[in-house]
Amino acid sequence: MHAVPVLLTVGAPPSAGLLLSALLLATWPALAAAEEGERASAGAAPASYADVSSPAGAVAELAETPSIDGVDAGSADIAAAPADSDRGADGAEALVAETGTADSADAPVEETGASDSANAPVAETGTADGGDAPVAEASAGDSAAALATEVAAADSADALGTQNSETDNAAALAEVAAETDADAGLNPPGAEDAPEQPASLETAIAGLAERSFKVKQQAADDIAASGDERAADLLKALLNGDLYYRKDDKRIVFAEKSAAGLALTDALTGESLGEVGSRDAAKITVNNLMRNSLRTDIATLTLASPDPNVRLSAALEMVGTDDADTLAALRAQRSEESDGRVADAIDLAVAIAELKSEDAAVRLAAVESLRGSLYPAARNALGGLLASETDAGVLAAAEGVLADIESRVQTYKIAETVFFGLSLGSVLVLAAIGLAITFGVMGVINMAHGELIMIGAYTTYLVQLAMPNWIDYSLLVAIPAAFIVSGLFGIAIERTVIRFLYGRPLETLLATFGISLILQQLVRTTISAQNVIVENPSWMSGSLQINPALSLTYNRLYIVVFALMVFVALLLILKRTALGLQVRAVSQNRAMAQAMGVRSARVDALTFGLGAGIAGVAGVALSQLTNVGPNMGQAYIIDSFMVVVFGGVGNLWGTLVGGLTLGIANKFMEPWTGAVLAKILVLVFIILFIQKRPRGLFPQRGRAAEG
Amino acid sequence: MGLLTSMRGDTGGQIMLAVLAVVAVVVPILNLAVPESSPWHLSTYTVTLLGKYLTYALLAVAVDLVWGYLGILSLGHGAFFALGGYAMGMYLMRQIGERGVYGDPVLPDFMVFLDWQQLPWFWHGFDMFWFAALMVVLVPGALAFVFGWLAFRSRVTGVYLSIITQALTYALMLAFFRNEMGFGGNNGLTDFKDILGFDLQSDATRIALFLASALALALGYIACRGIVTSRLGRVAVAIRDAEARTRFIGYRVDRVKVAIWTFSAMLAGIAGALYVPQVGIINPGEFSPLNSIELVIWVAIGGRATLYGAVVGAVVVNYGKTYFTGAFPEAWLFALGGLFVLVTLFLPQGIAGLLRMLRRRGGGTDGPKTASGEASA
Amino acid sequence: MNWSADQSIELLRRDRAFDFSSQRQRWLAFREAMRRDRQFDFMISAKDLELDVSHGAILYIEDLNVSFDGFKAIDNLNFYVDAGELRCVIGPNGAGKTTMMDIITGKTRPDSGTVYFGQKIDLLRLSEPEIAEIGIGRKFQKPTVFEHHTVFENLELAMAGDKRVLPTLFAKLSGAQKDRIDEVLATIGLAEHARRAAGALSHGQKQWLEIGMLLMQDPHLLLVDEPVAGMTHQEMDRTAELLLALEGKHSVVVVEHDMDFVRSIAKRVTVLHQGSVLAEGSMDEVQNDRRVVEVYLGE
Amino acid sequence: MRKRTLLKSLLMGAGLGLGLSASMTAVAEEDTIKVGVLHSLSGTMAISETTLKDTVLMLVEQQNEKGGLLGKKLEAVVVDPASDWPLFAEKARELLEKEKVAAVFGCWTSVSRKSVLPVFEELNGLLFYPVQYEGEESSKNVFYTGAAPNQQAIPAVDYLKDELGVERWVLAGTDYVYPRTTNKILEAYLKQNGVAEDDIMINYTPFGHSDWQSIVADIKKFGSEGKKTAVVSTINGDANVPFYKELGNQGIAAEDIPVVAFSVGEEELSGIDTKPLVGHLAAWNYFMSVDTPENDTFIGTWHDFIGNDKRVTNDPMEAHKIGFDLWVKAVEKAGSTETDAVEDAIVGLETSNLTGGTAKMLANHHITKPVLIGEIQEDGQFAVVWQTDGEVPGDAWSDYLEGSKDLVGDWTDPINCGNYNTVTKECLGSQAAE
Repeated sequence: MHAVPVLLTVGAPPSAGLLLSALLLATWPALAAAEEGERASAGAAPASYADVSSPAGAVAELAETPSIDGVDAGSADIAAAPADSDRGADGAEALVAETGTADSADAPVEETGASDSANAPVAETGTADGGDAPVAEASAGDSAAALATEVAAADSADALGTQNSETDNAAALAEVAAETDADAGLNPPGAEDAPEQPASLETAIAGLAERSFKVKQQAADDIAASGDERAADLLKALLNGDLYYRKDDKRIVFAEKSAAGLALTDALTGESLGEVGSRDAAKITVNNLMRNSLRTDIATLTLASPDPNVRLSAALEMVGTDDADTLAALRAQRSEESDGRVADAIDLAVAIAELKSEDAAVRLAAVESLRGSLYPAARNALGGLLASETDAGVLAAAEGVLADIESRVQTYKIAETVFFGLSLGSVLVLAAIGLAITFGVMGVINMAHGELIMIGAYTTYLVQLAMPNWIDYSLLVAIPAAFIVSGLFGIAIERTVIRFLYGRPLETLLATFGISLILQQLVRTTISAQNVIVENPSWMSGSLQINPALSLTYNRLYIVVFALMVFVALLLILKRTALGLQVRAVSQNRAMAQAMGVRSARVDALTFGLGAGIAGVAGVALSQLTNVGPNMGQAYIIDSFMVVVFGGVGNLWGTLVGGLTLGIANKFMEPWTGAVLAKILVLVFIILFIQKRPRGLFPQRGRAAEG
Repeated sequence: MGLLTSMRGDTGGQIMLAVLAVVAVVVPILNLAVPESSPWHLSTYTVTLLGKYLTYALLAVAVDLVWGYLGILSLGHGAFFALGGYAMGMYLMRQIGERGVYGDPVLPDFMVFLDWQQLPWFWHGFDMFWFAALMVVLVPGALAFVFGWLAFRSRVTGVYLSIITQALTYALMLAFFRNEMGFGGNNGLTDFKDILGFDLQSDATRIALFLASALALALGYIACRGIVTSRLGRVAVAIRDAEARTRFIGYRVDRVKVAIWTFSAMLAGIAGALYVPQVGIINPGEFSPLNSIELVIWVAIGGRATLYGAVVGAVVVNYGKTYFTGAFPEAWLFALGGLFVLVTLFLPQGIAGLLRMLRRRGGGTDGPKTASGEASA
Repeated sequence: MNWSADQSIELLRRDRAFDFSSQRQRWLAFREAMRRDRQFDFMISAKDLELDVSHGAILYIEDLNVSFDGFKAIDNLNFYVDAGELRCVIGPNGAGKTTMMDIITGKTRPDSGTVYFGQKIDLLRLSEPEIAEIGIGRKFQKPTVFEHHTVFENLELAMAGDKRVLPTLFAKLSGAQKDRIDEVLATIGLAEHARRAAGALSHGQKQWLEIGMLLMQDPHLLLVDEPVAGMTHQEMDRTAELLLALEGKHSVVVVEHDMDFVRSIAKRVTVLHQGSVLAEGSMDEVQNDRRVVEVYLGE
Repeated sequence: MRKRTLLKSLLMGAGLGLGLSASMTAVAEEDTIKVGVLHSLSGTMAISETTLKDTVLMLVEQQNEKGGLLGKKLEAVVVDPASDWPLFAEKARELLEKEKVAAVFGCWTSVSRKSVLPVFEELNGLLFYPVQYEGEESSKNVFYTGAAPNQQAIPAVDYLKDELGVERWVLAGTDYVYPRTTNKILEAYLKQNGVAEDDIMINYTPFGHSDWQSIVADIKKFGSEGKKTAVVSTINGDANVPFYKELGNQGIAAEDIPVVAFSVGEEELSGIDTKPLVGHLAAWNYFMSVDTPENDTFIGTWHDFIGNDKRVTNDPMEAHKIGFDLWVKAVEKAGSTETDAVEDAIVGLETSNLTGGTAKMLANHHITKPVLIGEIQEDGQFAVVWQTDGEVPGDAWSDYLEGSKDLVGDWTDPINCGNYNTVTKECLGSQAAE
């Protein structure tokens, strides 16, 4: 961070405009060319544009990495606390840009240096120390700045010709080492030049209405830098896309959807500006780069937030920082931190920083405090340490801790794989269980099963259309709805076609195959050939973070549970209810059942309806995982048959166990074999398994099964 | 044994062969002799189309042999068809030689841009037609033999058998989709130039291929007919109707099954080999389980357990497909799906059954033996 | 598999089997061997094992045990049949009659015990077709004939002879074989139905057809399961004659519920109960046996 | 007489085949110019291709309102190859031989194109192929109005590398030729730019792959090792929804690991709940959100034609528009629809594309296109965050592949060859034979 105060003191005001043009330079090579024209400093530039396909690419390539390393090492020499690479780099580049004004000869090169990711640091400083930069830092940073210029210049020179290779960096380092002190003394004046003052919120915010993301980002950073208490809310609004600007006067506003279109309130004053048509105000779009820096900005602004989750994310954002002030802030927060997870995160951040300490004892302590931490950052930091560490004791400790972490991570990995297997398995079970009724119990080779699933999924879609503002509850409605709709389709199919085909399973195969074609085309023509959107309710998205190494996604979690619920329900229906009894009777001996006065026609219809309904319910679940489209049924029909047959036709337990087994087997093979081969192996396995157990896992017993 | 004697008492078959002969004579004339201008001219498009139908017909016969007479519902016969096709495709690929886009004398194009250095072992020999021709029957045959030997010895029957045949073709499909396999992945094998030195695009070659298909169908038909009329054929039907009983009177059921199953697979392979040069591409899609199901449906529509029915079914369904996809591109699936449903509901014996009914009207007594709809499921 | 001496003997024995023409055996044998290799067939053909009944008995069942998940269907059963004998087996349902037949014909494998056909042949080592080949024929409780074949074809298929794949493919009916079939047709009284599909026959006719198929197999031992179920009295009498006619040339085991019928044919009767022999002897002895009466009338 | 009924009915059956001959020979009426539409309306590809069919119908209608072409009305002939590759070849033959169409607009997947290619070359027809593809092809009879790899993949990677500072790369794709080739090109390109072997992770999945748990977990791990990571996705249509859903659920935000997709456009997004996707990228040559008058009118007419202003437009649609315009211009220039005349006329012609530039038909039958990088927004649209300066000419043969770096396609004299080796100065392959 030491480079940056200087950037404020020296750089900011004069260089603002230039920075801006430098930024544009990166994105719009056209502009770049123009600017070159103005400056008669074609020196390096043409070459650089010449040799790479995308000009912007070339520009950015030029001064990037080496200068980073340069400053890093350099500031390490000078400064009390070392500068972490990206901060250092930013500082350096910003400065480069600044000095660019002084020395026009290498202007293009330096601008390119500035161009690629310059301005985050501006924000950093602003927030980190609201402008009271101690002079010591200034001079120190200043020298860092100066040498950065050297480095940038030196390197960009190399960069033109060759790729940035180790040797370049080495050269850079050497230079840095040589010239540091000299430069440190040479140009102090920069420090006094500009009175430092963060851009005020009002001025900063205007930039948001611009079209260029670079400008917007600059504006956002200025906002963060302003140290204004409204900043955090503004930035959050920006991040969430609630921030609009009025097209006529480019006034920045909060907007909410309203009857007329949008209800606006001024972003700064908070005064209501009434409603306007949705055309009159435009959302301020943000891109990845902005989101990144926004998140960091917000984090620094919200480290002290009352909400522990906010604090946690803030702390995690800061993991890996070396910035003394940030660390200080963290330590301060740590002392009054109540929430355990946040405390851990903070400790992690602090420890990782301390790994770089000169004092071996401190490093050792840090290593120990990382023991058992599952955060990837911890592993990476330790890994890094192993490479650089000189002190034997620390080295040993680090290795030990790392090994310990690795082993724990491994166990969680296995747990994860099992979960993946289970969830895949339960999807198979869901898809197959309806078939276990229509095919297993009734002996109907129901090729339309997949389409019944599809109908269930489309029902979900329609339900969501019907209740757009209640997405979270839509599934609760969709499940019974899908059951009924698919069930009715099933009954219709049974009454119109299948009932004429009992005892002739192959005819049922042909007929239902025909039906499946019809249903598909029906959906294509009535709804659309395209996939349709089925939204995930909020409670289905995201994942349950058990620890940094193991998290289970909610939708999968729910689906595993759901599959089991469906299974149990079905089991109860078949074992406990009168219908179930009749179903089993009919399936075992139709004639006898009829003789006993079972109205087999009705039972058949209901049974098939039940199977179809379950398929529909499965459709609801699948709509949460995958696309809903006319072809979705095809994707599951074959797997479903595999599961049912593997488990043993006519045996629900078989379907359950079969499905889960195949799922888990598949997932354990995948890492070794890859997805495709895994599936193939599973199929081969089924084929061979059927050789051993010609009637599946749980064969049907008794004479009925013979023949 | 005199195969032709087997045609006795098979009116449907005789007529089918007669029609086939007529077509085989008329088509070349209409295509080659009749001038373009004449309304009677038969476009090469149609010839190729008919050629394709004939190979499908042969495939259908192969399926009917195992399903209609042996009671094995194979949902994976497409696999044997495709394997035969690939064997032929590999030969045609090798024939391209330097005319590939990269001009590599040995490697097919797809290997060049996946920059493979030399030919995988299983591609060797396919530059020779006789070898390819041998593989066309051996590869499907061998696969069928191993699969059958396993499955039938351990007495896998009914839907279980059907589903694992499906698993077989499904697994093969996924495998052939993988580019590492060295069969061109999803694109499969295409852009063929010529066969045995004759340009594939020329009308003469197409006619020749068409005639070859017709001949293959005729021979295949007669051979199958020979089997089903032999005592072995009667044993097969016996197995279909009462497997255990057949075993108790001393027949090695598993071996009878393996033998006929393997033969059927070889027929399918030949059909595939004739199919590829006519449509000009073979790719893993041919392995898709849905294809295999569809071809069972041809047989069902034609009339199970009547070989000529299988032929008729294959031609009718595919003609229907060609016609509908052109005539009502939006709605043809309704038509096709509807056809399947209606046939199963109202023509359980398929078209052949319909014909028999007509004959009965005419006072016929002896219908050919047919399966009850029940396969050993 | 390791080639022990007697296995090679088996091979040699096997050769004899395939000479129908009775000349140039070796050459035929050699060709057969080749052909078998082509068919990847390493099974020992049981067809040529010699049936040795020198000790009088044709079927030895000793210490036989079978249980289906817990339930003991056959409990330490000992049962012997003499060559040429006609034996009736009776017993209440679940006594294990059918199970016993299943074991003899290789359909079910016992948990323990031995089943020998003559002195030499261990039936437990053979498959159903092999058992059929060595001359054990079976008629099922529920008449199973090939419904889509004509009566004639049913008999043709059952006819003894080489039943491997290729021979079957190229098989032709010789005059002698035709005569044999006609003969059997006459015996079972279905001559005028020869061309009808078996499916179209009446229940009783099917029973006969099945017996006819047994005869065509020309087995040493016939296992007849409930031959007269669903027959009229006349039909029953004819069946009785039929079976009696077989006595002497063949050994016959009849399982039947119908006591009158049993009395009409039986010399020796065995009563099975709960999977083991309850009583054995002439009809009268058995009928007066107290335990038998208990079993049938008691509780 | 019994025989006769049987004979009749059987002839009926077999005669169906012959029956074709009559219908085949029906000649097109003279007063219209037929335009073939060869897009799957059923089967797996219908999802993407039906839209293109409608697009062509719209273009034809527009042209007829303008008074047709050469004084004749245009007539669109639609057939359904049903996502069945051999059927594509058959239908192509039908269009060219039976329907005698002047040009065909169609195909989506590479395999369908490969399947019809020999037919078009044999019957000397015209095919306009509107989808981005793997390159490595230049046929006399095909015009590639979609992007070649150098018009999509490479600029996108440059953007990630330079603008987002990405250092580690996951190349994830469906296992077929387009992803394979694209990834090979990218791998070569990245290595040239000094990316280490183990900073590149390549992963292939089958079509319609729906269970992404493990793979996404791997990507997460791969990305958590300190360096900025991005996923370059050539995952094919259907598999994308579950992929993105899994990304979202496993908490991989665009800021952490951005995914840049080459096969995900507005059409695909219209089937996805885009909230979790915001910030992920796609590289195309056209976005519906592009703000130009041409685009506005195009979208307008599209909505009027389809009668639903929810329907989106996408890149292949623009490609068809460009292709169609160029064809029309070429026919007018040549004064006939005769294939060779059109082929000669069309090379070098220019028409304005929908993003404010111009598309020029090059000698290798590819066109010039701008490359746009867009970020997915909540409304299922893309916000352009980067674009090339001017158009990039399509390169049939990649410079990064061993086999083809010396090849060029040039259908103008004197070369007149789809795969001309600039080193050996000879024309390779089939064209050489002719």
